[in-house]
Amino acid sequence: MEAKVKTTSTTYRGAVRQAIRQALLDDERVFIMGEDVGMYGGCFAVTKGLIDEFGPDRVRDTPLSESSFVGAGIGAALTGMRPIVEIMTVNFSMLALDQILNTAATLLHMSGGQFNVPLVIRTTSGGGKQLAAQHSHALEGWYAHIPGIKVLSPATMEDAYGMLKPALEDPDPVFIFENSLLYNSTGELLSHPESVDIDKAKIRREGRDITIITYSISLLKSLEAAKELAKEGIEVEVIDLRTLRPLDDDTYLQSIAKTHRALIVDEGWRSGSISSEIATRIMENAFYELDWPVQRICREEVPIPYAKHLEEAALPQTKQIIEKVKEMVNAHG
Amino acid sequence: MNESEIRQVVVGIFSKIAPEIDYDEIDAEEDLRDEIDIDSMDFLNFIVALNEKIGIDIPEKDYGKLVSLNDILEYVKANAPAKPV
Amino acid sequence: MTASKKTKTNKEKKRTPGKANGSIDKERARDLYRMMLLIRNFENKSAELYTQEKIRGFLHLYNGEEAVAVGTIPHLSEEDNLVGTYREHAHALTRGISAGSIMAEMYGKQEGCSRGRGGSMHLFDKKTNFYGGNAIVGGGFPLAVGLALGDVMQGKDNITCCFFGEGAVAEGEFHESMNLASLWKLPLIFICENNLYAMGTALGRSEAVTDISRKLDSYNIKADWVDGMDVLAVDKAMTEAVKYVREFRKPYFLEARTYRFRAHSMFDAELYREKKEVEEWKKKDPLVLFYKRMKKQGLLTEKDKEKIAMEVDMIVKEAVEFAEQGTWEPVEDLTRFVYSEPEEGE
Amino acid sequence: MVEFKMPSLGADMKAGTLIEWRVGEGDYVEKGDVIAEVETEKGAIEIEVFEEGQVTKLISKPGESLPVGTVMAVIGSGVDSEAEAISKRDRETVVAADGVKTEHKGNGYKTAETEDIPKRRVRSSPLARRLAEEYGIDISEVQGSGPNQAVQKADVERVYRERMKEREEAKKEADKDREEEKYAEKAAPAGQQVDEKKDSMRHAIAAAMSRSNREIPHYYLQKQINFERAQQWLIEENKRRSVQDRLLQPVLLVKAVAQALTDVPALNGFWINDRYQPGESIHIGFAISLRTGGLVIPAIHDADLKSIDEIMQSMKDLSDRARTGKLRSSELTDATITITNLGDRGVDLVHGVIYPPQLALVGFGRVEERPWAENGMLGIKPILTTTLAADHRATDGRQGAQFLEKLNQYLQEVELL
Repeated sequence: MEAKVKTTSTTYRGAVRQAIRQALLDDERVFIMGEDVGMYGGCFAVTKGLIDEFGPDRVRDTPLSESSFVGAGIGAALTGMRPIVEIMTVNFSMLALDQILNTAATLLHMSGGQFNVPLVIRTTSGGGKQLAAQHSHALEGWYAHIPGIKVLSPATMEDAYGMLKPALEDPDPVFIFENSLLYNSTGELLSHPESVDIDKAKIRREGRDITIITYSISLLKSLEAAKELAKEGIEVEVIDLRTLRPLDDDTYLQSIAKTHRALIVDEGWRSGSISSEIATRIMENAFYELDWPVQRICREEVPIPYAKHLEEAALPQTKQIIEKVKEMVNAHG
Repeated sequence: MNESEIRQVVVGIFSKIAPEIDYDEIDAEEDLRDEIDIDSMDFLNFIVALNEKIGIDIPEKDYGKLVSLNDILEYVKANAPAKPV
Repeated sequence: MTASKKTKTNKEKKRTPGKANGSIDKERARDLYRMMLLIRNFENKSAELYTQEKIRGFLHLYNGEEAVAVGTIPHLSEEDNLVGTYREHAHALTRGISAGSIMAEMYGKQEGCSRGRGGSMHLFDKKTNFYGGNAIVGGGFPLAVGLALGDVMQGKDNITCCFFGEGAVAEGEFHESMNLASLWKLPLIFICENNLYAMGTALGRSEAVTDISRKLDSYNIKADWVDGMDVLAVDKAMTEAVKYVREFRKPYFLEARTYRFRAHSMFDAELYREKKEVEEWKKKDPLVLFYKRMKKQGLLTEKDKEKIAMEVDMIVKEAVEFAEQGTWEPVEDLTRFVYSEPEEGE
Repeated sequence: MVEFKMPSLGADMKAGTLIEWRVGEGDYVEKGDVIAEVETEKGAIEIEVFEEGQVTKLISKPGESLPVGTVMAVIGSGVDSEAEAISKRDRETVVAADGVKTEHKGNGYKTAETEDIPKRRVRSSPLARRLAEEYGIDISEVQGSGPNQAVQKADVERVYRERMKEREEAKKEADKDREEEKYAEKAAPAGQQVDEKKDSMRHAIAAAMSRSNREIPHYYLQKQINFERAQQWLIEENKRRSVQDRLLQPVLLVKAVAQALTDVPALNGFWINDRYQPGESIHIGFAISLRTGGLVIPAIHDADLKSIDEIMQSMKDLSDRARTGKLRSSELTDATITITNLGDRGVDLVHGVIYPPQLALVGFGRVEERPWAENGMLGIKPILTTTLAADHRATDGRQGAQFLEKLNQYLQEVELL
């Protein structure tokens, strides 16, 4: 039995809020701004109550001006502040893409190393709530294409809390994607939670038969699938990438050297995706470990439809993972 | 790489060349060519395999230093690149 | 298309408000009241169905703002274009899209106006030049500019009417589009539905200059504002707007000051405004105000009101039935409409 | 119509046992295809077919022991029959179509490449391929259990386990034989009772060497060769080569022997039916002793035409395959001379026994430092003692001496080889 550690039960939302609150308490350079983060309490209630505690300067409501307030975050960061910019959802980050890609990600390089941008952008991502095409994007993997930013995707309670501090400490822009379906998930968090390592992927479940490489909400689906599969004697190793850029290759390559089979579960679209990237790296570095072609479960290549049954069919589901794993593992004894 | 990893790799390669030998039984101080009966082709295959596995590039002039199993292990330990390729 | 749907569409067409001409008579009073009541009841029914999980996703309701849609949209000709917002059920209903196909859309049924793929925020209808349904704030401006540009370049007389909330004014796309519309002299009517809150952010907390119409000076666009709770005032202002645009072939900006009685969307604790404020605005309920005035003028009677209520109840009831009876698009068709496909044979 | 017969794979081969057919009736075979596997005294050997055409009948059954020359199968000749040509085309189309279907699932690719591949590609996972290589298993012999019968790790491991088991059993058998031999020797000192089937390779060597000793009048010549320049060149050469491309000393010996034979062809060839038959090419048999006992002498084909690197490649390949028992029958039978290099084993010089019906055997001892006088100067030089054992029926000492001198000359100028 492990030593008893004091934990409290909380939600993912609570963990993120606690992390933001702690950051605001610890460092006066930190402030958060975004649409409805103040009076409204955050579109997903993540920042609820913070404006009362820290005031409207440090919990700053912005107009619907994504490009401007993300750009302003970049500027403030350059002056020595540590802004957390909340973009309500990744869908609206498209309006700020110019600032993210053309300024935040490039400034350091363009200035020959003079201007680093210690900016943290938080946003929500993912489908599954029948919000249709314009509100269901999962673009973490797509953002991971951009050199100059780091892309984090906390899926667990400890990461929801623990990733913010190292992100704020990072000298460069860090983009944190919180899947909105995770906000209500509950779990245990240390009473005095700590920062986590944002450089390493993590094995969330050990297994010998197959490696599932995944992140964010798909991690929960994969773990659920692994649990089911274990009942049939199939031991799935589940790897939570946690950070999509830079990718921690070692963890999944080592796992594949053990299991010889790899399945990538990625809520993003398939073509030109983070799953394509991972599959390619496996080919480059672990080809001779493979006993089965690398497989992927991604969202269907379609804008997400509103109708529930179509949306479900478009997104990776636990059942699909179970079936795919069986296909990959059961072909022989 | 630590010593046991090196030994694992080295013995692993020899096991493919001379599978019938029990490498825990042989005298690690004696001339390996005699101990496990290998010829120069076997030895070259060993050097090539070692290069592929851990990236060490042993020049021919050093072949003379690799007499016993222990010599080989010592040599690899001292000269192996920091990270496996 | 099913036969029943066709009939219903025709029946409903007759019920949409008659052509606006800026004057008021008995028939037109009934039309305006009927349309506003239809919107009100349709929205209330939608809220109810949302709580029963018949409708999912985001649901933004128009209660309180009825006079804006009903006072403006009937001024458009059939050929004119309309760009709505994500709070667009009223735009769609007033434009003449059947209540049944809107409701079916929100049910996710393939009989819906967007085949169940769009839902509440993405109502589309090609027949009525109804270009949605945009869930990205500000996303409609450039689209509207393009619609107008295209018509001009093809020598068409159409005008394009673009709706948006006051929150969108903060977006860069607003400013870029106003400039283009003016620069290129495009026949556009921009209708700002100013309900004072961008989701939860009050106008005064998002705009440095809260008199939005003043912003248009810098783009050299003629702008006016109107009491958006008074359907006749809106009707009059829109008459002016359409006249101006048709005559001068230049954009026109109309701000309708209004208020939404319900929350931003279904899941909203309304921490940003006082209940009292909502109650104050409810005294200016456009339906109540209009009926009182018409009754005073003798253009609407208690009997009319009851009759219209029955008619509207029937339309909403039929719409729900239509949606209930609708069918699910087969999952095999999931990846359709990503790229164009040959048109289905009629 | 051609009859496919049990081939003679060596002067000492009298019969072979068919282990399995690698083709079925109706299959189309091309020159060089492996048609069967035959157990011989030297172990299992893959038998090539030298005809082209459709296998119309398989006569022999696996397990049958067949004297050399027995008709085993009938092959319709390939080129002259229109029907056969059509059947060949059909077969290729089927393979190509199959390839398309399974390799590129439904994407409709049809490449010229697939049309051109006459043999079925083995489908396997990369891991299976790697393991098969490590275990020395020919992946085309492994039955796959993956999708589209792809060979996977488990399949290779299954075969490996079976092989290990067989080897284990063979070892036990051999141990038992040795015991029996000892017993038999004690019981019957004449030693005539040893069962021929047991320890067949030993027996084959015994037969060939006895015949050599009995029939061939050997003469022996010996020459000490200053190996300094060759050694120096090899050291320098290897310094600039990657580990994978390094050369071994025997490569120089093989090449030098091949070159010397072009000058003295009388030593290259066979003595058959009391007459010298010159070798059409220079195929150098290179003795490889097996860890399991015994030796094989696969041939490095056309060694005079090959570059140093090509010879190195051949030697690597042959010694790998010799270890895993995958030598081709032709390689074991068509050497025109044999080299044995026992320098590795610390031997000073070799008095060889010719492998009949060849004419000569060149033996190399180890290179050792010796006092060496040259141009009136005494120095320490690396010296290689070379011997020639030659068949006196075919050549005389003069040709032998000529050969050794040429060999010496080539080894003084290895950079020109």
